[in-house]
Amino acid sequence: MILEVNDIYTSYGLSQILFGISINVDEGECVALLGRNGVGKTTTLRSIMGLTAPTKGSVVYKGNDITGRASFRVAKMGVGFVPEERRIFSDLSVRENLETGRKPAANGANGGKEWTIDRVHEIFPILEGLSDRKGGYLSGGEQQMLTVGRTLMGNPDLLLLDEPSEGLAPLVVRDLSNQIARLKEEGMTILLCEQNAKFATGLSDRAYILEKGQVRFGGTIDELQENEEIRDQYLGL
Amino acid sequence: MRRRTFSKILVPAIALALMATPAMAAKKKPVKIGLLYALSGLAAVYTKGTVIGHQIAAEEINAAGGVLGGRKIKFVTRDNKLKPGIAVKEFRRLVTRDKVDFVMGVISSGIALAVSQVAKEMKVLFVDTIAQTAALTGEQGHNYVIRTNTNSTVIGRTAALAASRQDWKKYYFIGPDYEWGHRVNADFWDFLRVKKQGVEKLGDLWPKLGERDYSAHITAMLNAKPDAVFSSLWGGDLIAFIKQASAYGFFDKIQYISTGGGDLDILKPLGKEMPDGVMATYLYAFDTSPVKQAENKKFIAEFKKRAGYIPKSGDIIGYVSTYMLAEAMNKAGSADSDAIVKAMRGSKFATILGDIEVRKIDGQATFAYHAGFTYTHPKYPFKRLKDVTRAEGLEVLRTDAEVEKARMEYKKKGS
Amino acid sequence: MATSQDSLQDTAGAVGKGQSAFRDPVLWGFLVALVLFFWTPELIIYMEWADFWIIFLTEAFIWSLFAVAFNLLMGYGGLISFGQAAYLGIGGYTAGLLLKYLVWMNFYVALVAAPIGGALAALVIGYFCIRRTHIYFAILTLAFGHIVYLIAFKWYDFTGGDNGLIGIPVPEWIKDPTFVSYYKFVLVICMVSIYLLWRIVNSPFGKTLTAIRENEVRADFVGINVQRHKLYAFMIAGAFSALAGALIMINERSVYPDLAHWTQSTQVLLMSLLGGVYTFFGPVVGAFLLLTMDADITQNYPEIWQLFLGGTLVLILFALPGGIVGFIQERDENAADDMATRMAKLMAQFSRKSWYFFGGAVSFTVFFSILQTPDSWWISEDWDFELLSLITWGILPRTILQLVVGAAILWWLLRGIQSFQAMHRWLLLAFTVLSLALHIYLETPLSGLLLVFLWAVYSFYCLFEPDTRQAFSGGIEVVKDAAQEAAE
Amino acid sequence: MVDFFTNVFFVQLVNGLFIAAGIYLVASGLSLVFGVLGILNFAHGSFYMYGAFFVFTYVGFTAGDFWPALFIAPMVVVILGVVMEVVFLRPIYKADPLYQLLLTYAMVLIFGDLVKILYGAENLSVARPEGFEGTVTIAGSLFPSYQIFVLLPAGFLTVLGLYLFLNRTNVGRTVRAATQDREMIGALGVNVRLLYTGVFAIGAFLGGLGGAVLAPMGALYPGMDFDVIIEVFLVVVLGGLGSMAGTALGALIYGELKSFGILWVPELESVFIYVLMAVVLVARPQGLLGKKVEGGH
Repeated sequence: MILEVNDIYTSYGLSQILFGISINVDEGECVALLGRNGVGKTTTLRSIMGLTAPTKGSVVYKGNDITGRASFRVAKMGVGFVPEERRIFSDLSVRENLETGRKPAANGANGGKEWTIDRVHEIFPILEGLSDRKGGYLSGGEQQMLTVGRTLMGNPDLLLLDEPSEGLAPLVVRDLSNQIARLKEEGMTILLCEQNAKFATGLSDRAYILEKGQVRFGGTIDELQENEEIRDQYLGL
Repeated sequence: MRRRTFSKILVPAIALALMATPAMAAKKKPVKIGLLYALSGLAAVYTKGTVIGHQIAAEEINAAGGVLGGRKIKFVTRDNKLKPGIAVKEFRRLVTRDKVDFVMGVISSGIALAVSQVAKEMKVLFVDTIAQTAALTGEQGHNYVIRTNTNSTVIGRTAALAASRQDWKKYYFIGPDYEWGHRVNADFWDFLRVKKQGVEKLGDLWPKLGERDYSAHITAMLNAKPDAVFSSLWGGDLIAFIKQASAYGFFDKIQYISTGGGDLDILKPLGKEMPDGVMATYLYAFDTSPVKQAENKKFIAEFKKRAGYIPKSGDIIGYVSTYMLAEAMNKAGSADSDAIVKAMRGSKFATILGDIEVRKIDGQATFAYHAGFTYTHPKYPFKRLKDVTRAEGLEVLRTDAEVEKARMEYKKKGS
Repeated sequence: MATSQDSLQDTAGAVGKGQSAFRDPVLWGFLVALVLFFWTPELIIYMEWADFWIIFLTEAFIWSLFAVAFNLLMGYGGLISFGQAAYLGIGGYTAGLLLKYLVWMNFYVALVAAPIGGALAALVIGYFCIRRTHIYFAILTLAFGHIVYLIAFKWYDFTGGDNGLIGIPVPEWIKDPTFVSYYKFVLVICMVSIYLLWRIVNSPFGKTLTAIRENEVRADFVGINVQRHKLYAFMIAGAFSALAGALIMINERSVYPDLAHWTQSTQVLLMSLLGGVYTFFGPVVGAFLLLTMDADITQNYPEIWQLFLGGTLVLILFALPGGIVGFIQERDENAADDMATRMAKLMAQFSRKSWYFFGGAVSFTVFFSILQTPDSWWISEDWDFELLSLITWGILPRTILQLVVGAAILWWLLRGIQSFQAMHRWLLLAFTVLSLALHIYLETPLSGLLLVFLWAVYSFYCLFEPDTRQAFSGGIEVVKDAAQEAAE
Repeated sequence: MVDFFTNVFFVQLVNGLFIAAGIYLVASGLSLVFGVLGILNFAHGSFYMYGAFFVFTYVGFTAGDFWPALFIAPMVVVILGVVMEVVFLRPIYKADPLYQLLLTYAMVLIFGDLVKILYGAENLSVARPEGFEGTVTIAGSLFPSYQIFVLLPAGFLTVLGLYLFLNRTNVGRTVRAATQDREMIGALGVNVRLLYTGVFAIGAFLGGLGGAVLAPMGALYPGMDFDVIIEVFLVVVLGGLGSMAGTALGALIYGELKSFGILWVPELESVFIYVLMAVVLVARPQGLLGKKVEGGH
């Protein structure tokens, strides 16, 4: 088990968002967090990352309790976070954006393969030609790829992906899907937040469904596909 | 329970009683004098020493038996933060809350004018010690204002008198952009034109107070190629100007006339960086200008002990003016403002700085003023002045007729 | 802080529910205060306290008006103006110039002209500023404010330059040597103005303004003309600030560029902050507190008053982010009450004993400040400080009275201190004794500072260590739980 | 006419550069700190003042040894800055920007009185270093050698140094990234707290350096912090808050405007710089080279 989230409660100021979320992710797995807008998916990721500390419960990563640790420490332990609105540094060039993400792997080399700019280019070839362009001048899809690439440069063992397909054209989403699939093949553990259930189920092994800050369903993708009631109720498929 | 409560009253009561000190003294009501200076910020440089001067004098007087047959002098010191509004407020407070008999102060012309107007309204004497605008006792003068210092006219005219003896023809002006600067420059220029024919004004510059970089001003003046530059910059501004100007070789080409530049607050920090041959004016140079040398030495020693430095002009004014007021009170037989005014105006005083008079018409003291040229003194680490022109107060003050005329004009303009 | 807005709006609702103005308890509060303060000078004169206190109150009311006007922008509109003093200056100069140069000018006309001038200036400046937000708004107002200052400073022929306008003619009755008549004049004007402002913030306009502060985009979305509302708020604040400026000018019979200097703007900011930004009356409390501190501390330690001021500011920012009144309101977390219930709850939050303490603390400072007033009835002329000579002077009626009152206050304090937990008792006791000692040995009335310190320490523990709220026995637990339930 | 260009114009142009270099030295630190931390630091003027006063102390101790003071004085200021950041600013980063602004204002007041306690209220002065008291001739005009050989290079090197630091080093790149999204940079594994302290320290160093370099050119007195801070604000706001290039441009405009303003309209020179600022702010609230983000952060 690489990540265990045990019954966390999180709030922003006075408004409580999470009411006891428990999920877990195994090594090499891709797990999807599904649910409509505003059910607490992003907050769950932020709680794991230490950006918004949970008030109750614990987050255990590789056997270490990381609840409420500063986000940079969590990142250094090997958790990579790809945020929702992409949040690339718009004044920095593509290359510089990638460079800011660079840091050594948490425990020695990442399976013998350190992420480099070249390797990022291999996965996202489109970025190669844009190396000197300012981040702010990229299209949505390019920005999304850059964000993922930037996080990969930090040699994460676990990748938290927040709504990667949001606001992208269908064609770009397909590309992105392939690229994420390729990452998974290379052995990356991924926790994927999505509203776009189709996109997510295509990539994931297991899924959780969130509603009003609580987990309503947890199981494999096959189980989810079979359970029409759940799908209707929470995903609106 | 009752016993515990009782002990709770008793304990603090005893504590209070123990803190009480059996200080039995003074039977007679002291004469309270308000001191209203800018004690914080920029001007504190000047006023701190003045307050010490006041205190030394008061202590000497008190030790010798006080004034008015045994009453001690007591100061109530207030800070006006270099703002006229606050000065007005504090003046009222000194009178209504601290119940002072009269008020001495202040630095800055604008503040003096503001305070003087309240003094007039409240009929309480205001003795101006440092602010030097001539308007205070001149155009806007009234019964309840007296100045125990020189004024801008004296300063400007003394410099003009000294300058008229040189063969400089073309003048440039630089001064801080407020009442003082405009006033002194005008006083200098008006008097110089009377004393000397054919002088010419090339232009004037008004840097703001606290200007940091004078390069542009300096080169603008260098370009105009005047014979002399008259400057009413003071304090930090003057120091900055001299340092920057000497780097341009300014003083090799142009004669510089600096008001107040002969005082220690300028000469000492500048040290060797003060160029030779600058014409600088001053009221008091610790060992040369005073008349009564013995008293002066005593004062300098005492002042140095307290403040840690040799007294400047403003410092001795604090000392001298306290003595003048003490004398006036004794003469008046009262600490009442009206009585003091009556006793003071038209009277002569023998001070360390010479025998002077407080004029009847405007309550202006007639201290002598000096203008000299800087030179390197073998003994001191800073420049001293030589070839000094000493102008007695009456020589360079506006005459009674001139004061009357200025007052008339001011009245006409005001309404 | 979020809750205090709710409660504000709620009070606003209570006022606005079609009730006639005379059923508004706040109006009655204003009237009572007006009557009380109107006769205060007579009390001061009867008690032979210094006339200074009349001057002090005059100024405090003017500054209260200025601070409340300013807070209309900051607290209700979320617009932090760093150049509000410009309107003070504009008001002062408008009325001053009219009176000085137009011989036929009527005093009251000039006084009315000041707020009009202020509103017009605010219209022009506001037109450029209100589109900007946050720090940019602050800087832009600072820049415009400085331009106003520079105009006043530089334009010798018109404004008198740095000397200002001196000797502005005012009616003779203002020059009353006891300052009473002008005090009453100012009192009435300020009270009426502050009440007007109170009506304004509780009108639909005021609520819209708060809505804009909360979320500008949302307000825009519901169809509120955000810019126009902001501009109106800016003009209202400018008008009342200018009125305050004119009152200051009349008080001093002169006006100086310093009135418009940006440090005055920070002064009023500080008042609002001290009293509480998100409250209506907070700035009034802040104005009185700051002026008290100014009268006591800054004047007795002129060399280090900035240190005091800066230290206090840091203390407020850390310990009392909502200001003093804001803090009290924040305690009252349940918003759905009317004014009376809220007051009752507020009272219930303290045990009776802690009221003893705070009552004692206030009386203590008042008592010692009176003792310190020279030539007051309490002190014979020969003695600087009567208590110092308690033993040697013998038992005189005055001294006995002093002892009795002093002991009663101390008893109050000690009695009150019992309601705190051991640690806090010592802390508060230490503060009290320290101030007392300073009082006696430095002969300084540290009243303002003492009060601020007490409040700050108290609130620091309450805010940052919720557990220690239990330090206050009695009602507080119950109220807290109720509030929590309501929130969930 | 030729004479006008070679003498007047050229001389005032260079003088403008002096003014610009001086103000840039101080302003750059403020701008950097605002860009990264989002805090408009009123107390930056105090750093400038302390830099100057520490030079005075050092020169006094070593009897005239000026050059090491240019490094040592700012380093002492850095200690002050770090203490201020860690003790006072850290707990308040999440608060409203207004509170931060007021906190730094409170620090100005505290620093201001401390300097009086430390140095007393007297005009002080630092002598120009040996060999730099005189003038040099450039293109037929005389210029002070201290300004030419110390002030201008210091200003220029600061521009260059900051440029290289921000654009060519890893830390600098991270700093630039942090100006845009500090939470993100934290999630990428950068210790933001440390970065903030570091940036604040650099800002304090630059402020102190400004004071140190300018010290021999003027008088030192309590209150010089207030005199400088308004001008620094002006320059930084004019150029664009948080934009380093903007600050340089702002300083240049300020310097030249002042220099030529004195030549042509000496009475109004100090007014129209404010008018210019107001005009720029009205037309381009983010300043000349500022980014289009409204609201600071």
